[in-house]
Amino acid sequence: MARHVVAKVDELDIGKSKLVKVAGRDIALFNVKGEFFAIANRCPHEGADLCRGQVVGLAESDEPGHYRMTRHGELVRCPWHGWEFDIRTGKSWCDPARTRVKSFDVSVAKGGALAEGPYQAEVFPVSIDEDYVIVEI
Amino acid sequence: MNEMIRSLESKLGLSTVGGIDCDLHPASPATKTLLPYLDEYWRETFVMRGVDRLSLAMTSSPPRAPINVRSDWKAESGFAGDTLEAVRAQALDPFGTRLAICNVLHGAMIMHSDDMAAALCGAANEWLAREWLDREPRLRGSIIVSAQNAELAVAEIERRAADHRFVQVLILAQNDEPLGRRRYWPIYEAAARNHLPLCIHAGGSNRHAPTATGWPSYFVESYVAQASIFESQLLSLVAEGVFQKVPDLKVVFAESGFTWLPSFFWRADKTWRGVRAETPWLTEQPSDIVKRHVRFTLQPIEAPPDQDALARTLEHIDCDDILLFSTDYPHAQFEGLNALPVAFGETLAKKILIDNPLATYPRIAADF
Amino acid sequence: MTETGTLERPVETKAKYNLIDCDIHPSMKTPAEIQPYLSQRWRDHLATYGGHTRQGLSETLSHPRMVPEVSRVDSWPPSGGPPGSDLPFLREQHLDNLGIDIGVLVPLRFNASGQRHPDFAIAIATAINDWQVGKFLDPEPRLRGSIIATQEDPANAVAEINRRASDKRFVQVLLPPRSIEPLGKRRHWPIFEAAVRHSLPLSLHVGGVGGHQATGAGWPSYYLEEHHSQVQTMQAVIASLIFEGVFEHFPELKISFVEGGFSWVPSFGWRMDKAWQTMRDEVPHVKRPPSGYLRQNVWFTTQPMEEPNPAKNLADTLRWIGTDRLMFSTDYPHWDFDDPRFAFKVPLTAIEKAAIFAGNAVNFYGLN
Amino acid sequence: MNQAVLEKETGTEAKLGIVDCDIHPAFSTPDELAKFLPQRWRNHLADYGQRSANPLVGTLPYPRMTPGNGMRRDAWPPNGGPPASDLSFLREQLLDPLGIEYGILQPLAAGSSTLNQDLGAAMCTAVNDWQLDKWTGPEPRLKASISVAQEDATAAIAEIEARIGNRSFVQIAIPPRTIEPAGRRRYWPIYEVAEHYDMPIGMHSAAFGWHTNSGAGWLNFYIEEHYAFSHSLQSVVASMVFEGVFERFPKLKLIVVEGGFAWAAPLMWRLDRQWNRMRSEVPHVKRPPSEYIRQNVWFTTQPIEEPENNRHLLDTLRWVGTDRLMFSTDYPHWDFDDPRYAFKVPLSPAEREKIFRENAKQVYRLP
Repeated sequence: MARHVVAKVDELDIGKSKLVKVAGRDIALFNVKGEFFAIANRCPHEGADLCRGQVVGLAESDEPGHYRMTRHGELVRCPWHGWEFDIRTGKSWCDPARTRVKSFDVSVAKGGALAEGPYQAEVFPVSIDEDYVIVEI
Repeated sequence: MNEMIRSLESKLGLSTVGGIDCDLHPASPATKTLLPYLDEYWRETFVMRGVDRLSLAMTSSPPRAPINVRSDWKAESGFAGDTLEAVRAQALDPFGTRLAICNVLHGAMIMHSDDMAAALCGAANEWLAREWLDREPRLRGSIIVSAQNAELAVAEIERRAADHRFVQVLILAQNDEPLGRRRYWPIYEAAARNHLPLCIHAGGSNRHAPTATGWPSYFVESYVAQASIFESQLLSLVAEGVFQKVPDLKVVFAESGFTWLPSFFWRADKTWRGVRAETPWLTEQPSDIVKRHVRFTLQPIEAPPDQDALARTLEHIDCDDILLFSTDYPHAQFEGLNALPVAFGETLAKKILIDNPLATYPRIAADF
Repeated sequence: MTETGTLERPVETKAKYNLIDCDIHPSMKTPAEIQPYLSQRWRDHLATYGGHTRQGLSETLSHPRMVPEVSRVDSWPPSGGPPGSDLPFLREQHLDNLGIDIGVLVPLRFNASGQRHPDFAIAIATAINDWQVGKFLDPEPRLRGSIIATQEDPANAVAEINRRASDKRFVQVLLPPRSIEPLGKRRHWPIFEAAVRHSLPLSLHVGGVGGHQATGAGWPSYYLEEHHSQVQTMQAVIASLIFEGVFEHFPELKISFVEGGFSWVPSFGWRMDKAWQTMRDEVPHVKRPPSGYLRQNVWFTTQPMEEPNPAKNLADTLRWIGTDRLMFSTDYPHWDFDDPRFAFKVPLTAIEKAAIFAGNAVNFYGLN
Repeated sequence: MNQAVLEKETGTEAKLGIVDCDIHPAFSTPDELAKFLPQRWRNHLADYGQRSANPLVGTLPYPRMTPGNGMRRDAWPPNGGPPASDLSFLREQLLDPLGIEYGILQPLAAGSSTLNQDLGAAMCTAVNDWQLDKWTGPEPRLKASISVAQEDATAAIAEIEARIGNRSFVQIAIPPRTIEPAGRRRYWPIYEVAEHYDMPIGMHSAAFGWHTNSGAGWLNFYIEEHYAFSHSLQSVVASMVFEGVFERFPKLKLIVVEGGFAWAAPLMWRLDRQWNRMRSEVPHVKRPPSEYIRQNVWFTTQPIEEPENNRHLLDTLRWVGTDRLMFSTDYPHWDFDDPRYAFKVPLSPAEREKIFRENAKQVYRLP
């Protein structure tokens, strides 16, 4: 298990996503209300890039004809067939047990702190004063 | 050689003795026959208007078409099943039927006037009770209603519900609008409240074309199209959330065929994954909802003579609870007494003949 | 299921074509792109009156989809304009990326057959055909065109077919399944006659506005249902072609059904066969069991791929239909797109793959 | 009030020798048509019935208020059979007492709205043979209509060609509730033949058809259906004008039967007004719609409108034009108009002559 610096915090706005390549894997990185999450980029259905999907809330209902939108910005709809995945867990909404993408631990750290640990900053130089997103693989 | 054996096998049905026949058709009564069961307003105006002389046979099921009257069951009149004696001799006795549900396919259900439709439905139900159910203890009835006016349909259900020989509510497959829509929900609530499944039978109003591409020329084509209407109704009931709103509702599709179910499941489940946010009350895939709430009468079995395809189809459906035995008497769906092909196997056959009907019809189970 | 567990890749073959996509939807950067292909009179008409079809909304589909332009979210060209409107991006994202040797264009915009103004319909059909040549077929040799013909005006449809037939880049005649009358009716036969004369197959892509409700059960509420209704519409069209005797009269006619699925085909064939056996005296011109014509005259494209659970059940369906009847399609850039590498979740033999992904289309279109 | 008018009109009518543009002949028994049909279709009818795009097999979707599908109660022949099935009684009750010189048969049992087109064409042929055999042969005052299955223009034209030499036929009957609006080009081959032979197209209100009579959808009661007959006929007129039928076939004659006529004036105003605004959409329509209507379209009078104030009808007569109107009784239906009493307003002798006789004689080319 290694920790990879994948992005600067300020390059990914709330509600946005980004494709990052880490250790040969394609990973979709999301900023959900200031919190960062990483899931495998490839939809298990037909292989579309989840990082290009629409970030949406969860449509729920107590009974037919009643609509409620909850968990604002916490799901991603596959850009092709619209399957919804929980950005926090990688599980699909319709079939969470069997249809899911791998979810990775994500943390945020100051550039200064990064110099001390076993981080791999593959992509760019790290500056001490800025915040970075770190994915564990 | 294998082909020969298969073909021979296909002619040999499993025993149906002791079964519950969930789709049997006494011939629809002539309008004049219903006069004694109508109130004074309708009785007088029907005679004044000559309605009592009108045939209310539906274009969706011409009563003399070969599919609707099996040749060896046809009476002098050109119809079949028009006397209790005929039904006993041709349907109840030979199949060893323990109980049979009478589905009267009457034009009452599609008359334009809400009130006339309701009056005729009420009369036909009363006629069924007096002329058939009173005389033959093996018979059970369906309460026919016209779906177009839910208020009147509910009134008829409530009026008839005290008679426990009526075991379900019957409407036709093609109506003004898809049956999941909310205008129809009071009917479903009334049915569930009274422990009556809702039977949706092939046929309909033909107020609009039976296909999305216009009017077919031929009856055979229209008959084929009925299955397509059933598919649309099935998805409508599911998508509109009828089973969330009325969780106790059981629906029985009658004379719908069932071999189309696997492809229905596959497509509906797949599409649901992509568009379920449109109907967020659907929290499980359509096939699961169907398997829990909807039942299908056995006939017609639309499969090749080769029993393997039928067996594979049953495996694709993957639900032993879903079929209810039916002869669809006097419709021409099979030869001889071969209503239950060998592909079903003895275990499933028993479920289809007895267990599934009992699980579907609380009123039958109560006095079985 | 893991993220890549069931994905597989097509095997390499040595055929001339390895991958033919039978369903690509080209579009316009802006609606004004049509203008150079219209005369001033029709430009003015379009600007003033717009499209005028047999449905409620004039410029929008009756059931809004779940994504803009019905399209994959990742298919919007970086240069602007809607998906499918930018040839370089279509090449890059689709043709090059997937290694498509031949892609057949299926233009849907402006809906010539659905236009109620008969002369405007003709003008639009001609314009769309010219536009395909100008924008796509001239610059990109991998693409093929579809002849848009005014189905409701058979005489002009035939004239347009005659005009285009010499341009071999047009590989089929495109008709909408939802029409005023079922396709098999004799008023459409001149179109079939022209297609056979020019050795052009017909193709029916889901859609059209014939003025009829989207299902025989009525207008559905939700896109989930409307999407499913394409199956029933295709069934109605096939039943019409068979029962009106089209294939009996035009045994060489080839028709593909695009984007309507295929898992329903076996059970639909069984249903037609059964009904035909009982009622063939109504249609004496239909000489063979309906499923025989399915095997001889009809092809299906694969998208949206049927996805049973378990996936292996699809193997039965493929066997029942015949893998020689299926032609791969992506539906690019629409949301329910199929990727050739991952669409089939059941194993196919190398021969089956070669047939479905290219060989059948080569035969169907006569691409040799 | 009405009584005074009645007295004044009585007596003058009988001598006029009127033309009744709408008489409905009936079969004495349901199988009377069978002997004019080939065996194949007799068998077919026995098994499948005559299926149309309607709910009931052979029965009107909207039951009428009197038996026999809305008959005058006094029209049942003493010798049995339904109203207008017995020629001698039809003479006795209709032709003789009302002084009808010519009566135009409008058979309603034709195959025009039959889903099975081959059956429909066979039924049209049979009905045409039956009209000659049962009616126009024995009774020369009666004139026949060529029933055609209009949805199959080829078959329709073949039937017209087969009948055209027989002057017992004076019009081509097409019902208004066609698959597409009547003006659409699929029907033009029929109109071309009709114009060529100077045979009017008679469009009679229809209880069967491919669409509702009302654009509002399926109605609940017969009172609504009866009213909506006029709507389907208005649609026919508008469609034939705007599709350019009368521009393309300037000598074509269209007779609108059993829809009344008071609506014709406001319809013309509306059509003219909208044509003025939107003629760019229909440049093939060269003249104001009302001009085509005044040139190519005639209206039969029954069921005549009866304003609260009788004299208001005079305005309507002026607006529509008494040269466009042709009297009809609709015998033996319940909403029958009696020529002596139908018009509650005074007509000049010239107007009377035109409406009750001359217009029809010219349109139908009666001797």
